[in-house]
Amino acid sequence: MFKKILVANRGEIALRVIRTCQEMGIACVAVYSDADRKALHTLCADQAIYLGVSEPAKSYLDIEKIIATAKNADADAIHPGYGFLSENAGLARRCEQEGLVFIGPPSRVIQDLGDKTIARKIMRDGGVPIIPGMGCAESLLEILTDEAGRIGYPVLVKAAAGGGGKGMRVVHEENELADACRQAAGEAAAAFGNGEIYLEKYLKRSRHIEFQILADSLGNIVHLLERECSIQRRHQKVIEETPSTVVTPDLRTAMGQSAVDAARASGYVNAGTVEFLLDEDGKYYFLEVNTRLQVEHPITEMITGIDIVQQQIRIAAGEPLGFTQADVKGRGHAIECRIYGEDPENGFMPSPGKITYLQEPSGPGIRNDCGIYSGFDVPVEYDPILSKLIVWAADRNHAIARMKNALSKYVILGIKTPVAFLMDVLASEPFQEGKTYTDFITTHFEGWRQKTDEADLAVLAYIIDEIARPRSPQAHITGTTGPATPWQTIGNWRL
Amino acid sequence: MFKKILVANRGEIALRVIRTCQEMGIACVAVYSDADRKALHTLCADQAIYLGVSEPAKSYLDIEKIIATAKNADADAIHPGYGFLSENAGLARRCEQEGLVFIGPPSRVIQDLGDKTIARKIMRDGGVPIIPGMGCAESLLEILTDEAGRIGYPVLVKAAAGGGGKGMRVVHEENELADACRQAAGEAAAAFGNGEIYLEKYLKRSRHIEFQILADSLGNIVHLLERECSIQRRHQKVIEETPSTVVTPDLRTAMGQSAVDAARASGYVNAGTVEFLLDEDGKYYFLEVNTRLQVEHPITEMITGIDIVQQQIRIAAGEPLGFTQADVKGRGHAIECRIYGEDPENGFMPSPGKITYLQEPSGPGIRNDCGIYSGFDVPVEYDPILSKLIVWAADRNHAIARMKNALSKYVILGIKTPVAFLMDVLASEPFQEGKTYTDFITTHFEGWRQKTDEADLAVLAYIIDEIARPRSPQAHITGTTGPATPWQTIGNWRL
Amino acid sequence: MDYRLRIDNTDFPVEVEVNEDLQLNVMIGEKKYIVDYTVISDFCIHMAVDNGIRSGNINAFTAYGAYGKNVVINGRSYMVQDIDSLAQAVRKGRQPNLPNEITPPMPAVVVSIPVSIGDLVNKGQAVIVVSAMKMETTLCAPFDGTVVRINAGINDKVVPGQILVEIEKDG
Amino acid sequence: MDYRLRIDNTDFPVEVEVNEDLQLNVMIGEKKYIVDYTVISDFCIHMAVDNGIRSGNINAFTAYGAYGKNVVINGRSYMVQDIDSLAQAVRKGRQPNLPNEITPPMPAVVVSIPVSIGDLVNKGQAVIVVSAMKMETTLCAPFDGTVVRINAGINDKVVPGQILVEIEKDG
Repeated sequence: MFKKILVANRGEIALRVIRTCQEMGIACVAVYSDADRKALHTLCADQAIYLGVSEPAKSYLDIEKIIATAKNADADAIHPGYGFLSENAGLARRCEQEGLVFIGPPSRVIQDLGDKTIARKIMRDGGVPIIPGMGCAESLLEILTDEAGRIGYPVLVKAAAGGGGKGMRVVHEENELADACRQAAGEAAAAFGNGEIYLEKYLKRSRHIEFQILADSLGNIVHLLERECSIQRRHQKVIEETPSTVVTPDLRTAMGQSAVDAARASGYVNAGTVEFLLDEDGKYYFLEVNTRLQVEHPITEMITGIDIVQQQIRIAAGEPLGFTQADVKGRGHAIECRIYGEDPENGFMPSPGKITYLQEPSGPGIRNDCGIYSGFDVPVEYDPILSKLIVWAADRNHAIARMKNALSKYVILGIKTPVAFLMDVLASEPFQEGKTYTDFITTHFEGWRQKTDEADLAVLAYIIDEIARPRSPQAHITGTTGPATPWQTIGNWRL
Repeated sequence: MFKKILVANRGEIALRVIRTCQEMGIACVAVYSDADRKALHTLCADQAIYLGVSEPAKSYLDIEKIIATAKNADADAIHPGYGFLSENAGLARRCEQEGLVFIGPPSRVIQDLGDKTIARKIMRDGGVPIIPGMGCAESLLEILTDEAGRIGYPVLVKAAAGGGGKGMRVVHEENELADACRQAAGEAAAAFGNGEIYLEKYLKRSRHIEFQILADSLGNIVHLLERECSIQRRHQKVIEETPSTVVTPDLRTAMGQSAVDAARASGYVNAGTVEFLLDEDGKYYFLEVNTRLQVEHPITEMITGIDIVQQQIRIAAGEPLGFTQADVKGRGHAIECRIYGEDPENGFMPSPGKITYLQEPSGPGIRNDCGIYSGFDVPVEYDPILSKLIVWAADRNHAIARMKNALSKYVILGIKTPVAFLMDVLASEPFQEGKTYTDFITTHFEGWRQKTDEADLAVLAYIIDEIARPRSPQAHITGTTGPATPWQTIGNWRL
Repeated sequence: MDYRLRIDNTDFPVEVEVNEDLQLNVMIGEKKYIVDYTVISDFCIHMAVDNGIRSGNINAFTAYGAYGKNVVINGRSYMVQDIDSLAQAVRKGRQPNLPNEITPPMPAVVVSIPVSIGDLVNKGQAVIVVSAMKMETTLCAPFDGTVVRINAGINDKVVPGQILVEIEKDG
Repeated sequence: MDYRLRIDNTDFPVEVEVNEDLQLNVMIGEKKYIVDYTVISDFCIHMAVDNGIRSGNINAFTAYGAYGKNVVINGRSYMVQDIDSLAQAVRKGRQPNLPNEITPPMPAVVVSIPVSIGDLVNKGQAVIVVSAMKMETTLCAPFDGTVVRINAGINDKVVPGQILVEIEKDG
């Protein structure tokens, strides 16, 4: 087993990986940028090494810096988390060259599956159902128009190198096609340095169902059941749950087998996620493979009892899976709500800044994977995810009730969060009935505003706060956080 | 189902019950004494009603006040938690008379099982193995001496009305018997208002193994597997775990059946715990039935996925158990550490006082049932339990590693706690090997002192704190807690 | 004691007095509340609120922020402003984010500035792109005009209220 | 800068200086540490400690208490005392819990007082019983003597350092 792992990430996911390393008795090295000098992952790792300025390209995305830091720190392996370099075949390749273990699939697999059109070909050849559409990227509008006609409108323009909803456009009629292709290609070029696009059939009222897979280096592959991630905003997941309300045991077996087939067809090793779209007729189609730990992996951990990060590390160390498909059993129901720093009343606009006060919910069946604390300044440079609130309960209704209660106890002062929005989604009839399609938020919660029936209580609290406290707003703004840095402080002391 | 439940308790267990009520959509009423005006249960319930002065007899132990408060608040039912009135047949009887539902067994069952000698008779008649010993209480020394001779030394002098280790003495030789009986009777009279004693065989190197049972009012009874609670100080449990390292599947089936037999023999309804001693030969003996929710119930919840408080409420409302013995399956391993306010370097002496700062551990598989917060003043009048740290993991080794890591992240400033002691117990060879007998602490940890190998770090922290902070100790002592009460504050403002 | 408070766009006239039991009697508009409270910490106030129907226990969390007092109750977050001090702030010219000015909607980093000083721009034309938490936002010209000043450079951190590009109206 | 600190019964002579990289050079006895630190909150300090073998990241939690500064690191709790200010406190007579005085070992409530003023008591005889968190502790006469004062009543809350019963030594 590894002696030391470098965690090439930040925030809640870096902490998640650090925790498992510490429990396994493996030393862990955090890396940090200027913006993250006081970040929790910097504080909680066994060792923290400075990478560079806050700009991602000069710190968390700088492959050579990460490699050099790992070698200097005598790390055996690198865990990339999600985002940043986690799906970068270049980092995996450099690790392979430098004798470091990349905790993820081989670089070739990342590269193949990172190109959507190559991935579609691998899956088709492996017998995995794919969405009707083109086999390779195309730039000629004439050919794209022909293909769109053949596929049938509505079609989806997608970036071959895509991800995170960028370079994606729905086209309902032929006369919209040219513009959509141009915009998508431009966006893709800007986001991924690759403007290649292709067309797929657009599936209306579909659900996003994904299967967690684990594959060891000896060829053993299992899936850890499904996750339904249909509740999305800007093509990013907001609420995930498992099991899905619509996946029957038979469908679970079939989709699970397809997920395992997908892993086998691509030569997959380590943890990954096979994403499918499920249409209203119960037909499912391969969407993509995420070749990394998924943000929503905790809900699978909650129902299966399997620590996915620990499995990733064991697999990367060459150990065989210690269990078979028959050993994987789901128990109860788990839901995750992503707590972003954003304003749901204002187009989910980012809301970075200082967390004046934080109080996390707790109790039976509640897990909060959290990367912030009272006094932490949420940087403007990185992903807006603050924490992931996860609940487990014996059944879906109890899980929903538990999540609503937990959200109502979550206190984050200083920046905007979607806590109240999430409470309303969970309480809504379509959610409670399991009518969770990918257009859920636009259909049911477009232009959402927070209810005002308890605003009087906020007025009372304002007044009591005025009456009960000394009238020095400054004292409140600084809160419990000492603004001192070692330099300032030592400076003063030397005078 | 009930509309409103009064929780006749305080601290972490009141919060535990309140959480489940809130998740079930049942309103909950907290009661509080003077010392608990700012206690978490007072703050977090839907409604909080003042009971009286801090002295337990005039607040939490005052049956008529509790009954009157429940009726005034329009509560349907009373949950007694553990301790206080939870095993008081009088409260259960008064509830029955007043048309309130007591969430626990019928008063007659509490009364029968509360008398150790009657309980022994019920169990013997019900085919449950009991420890060799006397069938009824006795006060004549002559008869006690004869009985001790018949049982064979060492014998245990026990209070008939006993509990919590009070009125209990181990006697190794006949000449110690008279003194031990006198002391035990005196202690029992003082503690329970009943000085009756009897003798049992004393089992050396035994383990404390208990089975959680659930019995509905329709006669369905299941057990929820065992808990091993051998690590004790002053006959009070400190660490509990499930499964036990020595309970084989066959033994589990046999003991579980005995537990169900015990419940049936006593006419049990609701949740309860059947305690056994297990000797080195694998023979087990009935010890007692705890006719209430047990402090350590969370470890059973962690491995079975069953919310015991929710089951208590459902059973009390007359619902049938929704599952059978075959549905009860344990998964993984759970450990609980009780965090008392006490000083393990000084005979586990109580340590009440102000919590200057609290930071709770969190992460996958970690649950902290906690009754304190930064700034809370732990009262001198009540039980020293501050919180229960519970971990779950796939196997015992991982659970131990997780617990050690969680303990090392637990920060409680202001009062003494056994966190460092617990870390050492978990790291010890006898614990890791599962050699957990009821004499564990006296055998391996008598006169424990905290290791000093990291004391230099404390010195460094002291110095940095001096250098980096303004030199006003007062600011540190008050911490983040506003000392204002509404009366003081309004008073000032009126001037 | 009187207050005039605002949450979102709703105004709340408030009258407060202390009653004989040392509780607060609060009138919010026409509604009357009787409130017992306890200060729990720097950020938490416990209130027992009686408004005829007993509504019981409330934990309120409060902190001052840039635009008012942030109050969180039962998972909902409110920005409560004192209308009187707001008015004062406006008189002092502190009101941020006037509609016709090019200022970021959140703290952000400047990604690109596709215009130069002296450029003629049309209403709706992109003049500066900022990024926060990996989301890019394009700020556009509010009217036809000429770029007269650019107050930020690429990679600068900018905040709401800061005017990034100044445009002189045509005509 | 020099300190003389005490933890438990061990003394730690300390010398501190700031090096050219603005880190602290700390000598504790013969051992040398180089420390970078960051103040995280009122109660938390982050230290990167280098003592030759890189020992890395430490989060230390500190708060003043009645008997010194409480420091928690890696689950262990230390009471760190400044010997110089301790000595001062003793001169001012603030040192609590002298062996020959009858004072509770923890904050407690008085349960019973089985002696009266004027009683002759023997060394080891129970003179007052206190209770904390449901555990009773009996305080006994430290020597043979006469009870001359009783400073507490039943149900009184008492704290360490408070003399509950005064006994005049025989002879």
